[in-house]
Amino acid sequence: MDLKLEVKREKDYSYVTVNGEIDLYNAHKLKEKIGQTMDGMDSPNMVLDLKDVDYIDSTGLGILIGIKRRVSENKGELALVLRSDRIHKLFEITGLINIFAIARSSEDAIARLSK
Amino acid sequence: MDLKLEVKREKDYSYVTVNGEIDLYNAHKLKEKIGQTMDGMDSPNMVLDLKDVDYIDSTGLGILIGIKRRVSENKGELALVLRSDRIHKLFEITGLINIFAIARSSEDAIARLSK
Amino acid sequence: MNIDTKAHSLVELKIPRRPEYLRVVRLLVSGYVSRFPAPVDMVEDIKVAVSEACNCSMRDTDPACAEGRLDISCFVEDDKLCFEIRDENATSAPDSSSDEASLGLLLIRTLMEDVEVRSEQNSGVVISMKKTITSI
Amino acid sequence: MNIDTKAHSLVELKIPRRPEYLRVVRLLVSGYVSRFPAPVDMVEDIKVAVSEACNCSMRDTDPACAEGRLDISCFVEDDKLCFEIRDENATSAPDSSSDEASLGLLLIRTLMEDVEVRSEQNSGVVISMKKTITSI
Ligand SMILES: Nc1ncnc2c1ncn2[C@@H]1O[C@H](COP(=O)(O)OP(=O)(O)O)[C@@H](O)[C@H]1O
Ligand SMILES: Nc1ncnc2c1ncn2[C@@H]1O[C@H](COP(=O)(O)OP(=O)(O)O)[C@@H](O)[C@H]1O
Repeated sequence: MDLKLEVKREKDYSYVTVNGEIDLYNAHKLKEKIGQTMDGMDSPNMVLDLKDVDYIDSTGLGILIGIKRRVSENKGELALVLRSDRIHKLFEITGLINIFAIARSSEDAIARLSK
Repeated sequence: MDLKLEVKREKDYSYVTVNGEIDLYNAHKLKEKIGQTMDGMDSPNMVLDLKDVDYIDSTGLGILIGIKRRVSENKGELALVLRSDRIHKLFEITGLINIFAIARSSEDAIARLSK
Repeated sequence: MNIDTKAHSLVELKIPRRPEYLRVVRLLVSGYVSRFPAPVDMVEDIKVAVSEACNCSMRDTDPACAEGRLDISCFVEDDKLCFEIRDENATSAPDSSSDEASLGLLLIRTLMEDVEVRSEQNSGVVISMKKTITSI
Repeated sequence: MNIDTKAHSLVELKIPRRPEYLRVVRLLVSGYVSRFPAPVDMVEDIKVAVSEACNCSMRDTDPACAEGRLDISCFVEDDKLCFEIRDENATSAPDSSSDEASLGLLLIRTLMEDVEVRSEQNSGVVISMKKTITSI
């Protein structure tokens, strides 16, 4: 359940898969690794796949907001893959559902970028 | 993970499957239900299938000793199905491995009764 | 299981005020709540809220307080599950100026009932919250 | 994670001295130990031993003590994980006359190191035990 990150670079986007729990203990790791990924990206677009994230807290949500900001500064698009109802609920409560492009599958998320 | 019990009566034996955790909190339930089962048995033989027991403590082990005693008083045979290495370890430490007929599968356990 | 009085139901956890203990808090709280037995969604709501209350004081990185401890109490009163998170070293209510901190407080206030933040003389800051028990 | 001093690593749990809280104890202990990170088998050994130490005082059904509380402390000292289970209401060492009680003590002594049972004046009976940390 520790935080795990996997990055695949495609021509038009990077696909980042996150696994485990994102909380105050390890969110800084997520931030650093995504920062590094963005430094080496060909395209400014990113899919962040959170479908195997079991838990996310306010620190994790804050970091997602920061990532969204950086991607936008680079004139890129960000799409999230979310599947758990629990995590969806947290996005609803915090209003983040209106800020992020959210998809239920990788295909959907990729499709949203290329629009 | 709560304790669950299922009883099947065959002609030559009763087959009792236990699920969940057996500890000081619920072991008395196991004792009662097995007691009731024994009262209504045609044959004094019993297979106690513990392969889906995740945890057993000294109270549970004590109750198994009591069941073994009652089955023997009724001139029956008792066989246990155990699969978890963890639970096997507890039977080794306590020496109960020498007291019980232990099998790794239902077929094996039933075969041991009919000997 | 019977719904019980405070004395019969009180579970207290004291941990170092450090984020590596957050997961232990969440495990304890899930175990405590699921005992009633509560619906999974209620267990998850409470887990999030208590964990966020811990965040409030763990996020504050004042080095003078870095060695402090956090007390988490869980108990039943009337038909409610009650949780109190006490930071004995804190002197002021949690800061909500960052994105993270304000999201955390918003989650607590939305997921729980009767949320209160109290500064208590000589015993730090307490965040208390309740949730009506709905059995499955 | 660094292997830490007692003050940095101390986690304390206080529960009603009743068997329905055993599962909460096991969850807490598993969470605490797996953090190091420890091999699964070590986590399980410690879970069994701490749970049996709680059994020792929960099994004693003296109605005068039925309302008591149990304190479980977990901390690190040198290269060992240490656990202390304190029953403040107990006046004598755990009884080992029944099958169950003697099996329980045998499990504790086999699975753990430096097992001690101490009666302390005015603060009940403490079972303490340690386990050398072997990382995965
Ligand atoms: N071994 C145990 N230790 C602690 N709590 C348990 C244990 N087994 C079950 N529980 C909890 O007790 C609650 C009731 O479980 P259940 O098996 O229905 O027992 P009861 O018959 O006492 O209501 C459940 O929420 C369950 O999580
Ligand atoms: N979110 C978390 N909260 C608390 N403990 C955690 C968390 N994530 C991981 N751990 C625990 O910390 C230990 C180390 O995890 P790891 O992800 O390898 O982090 P680190 O890089 O700090 O060593 C593991 O045993 C794991 O169980």
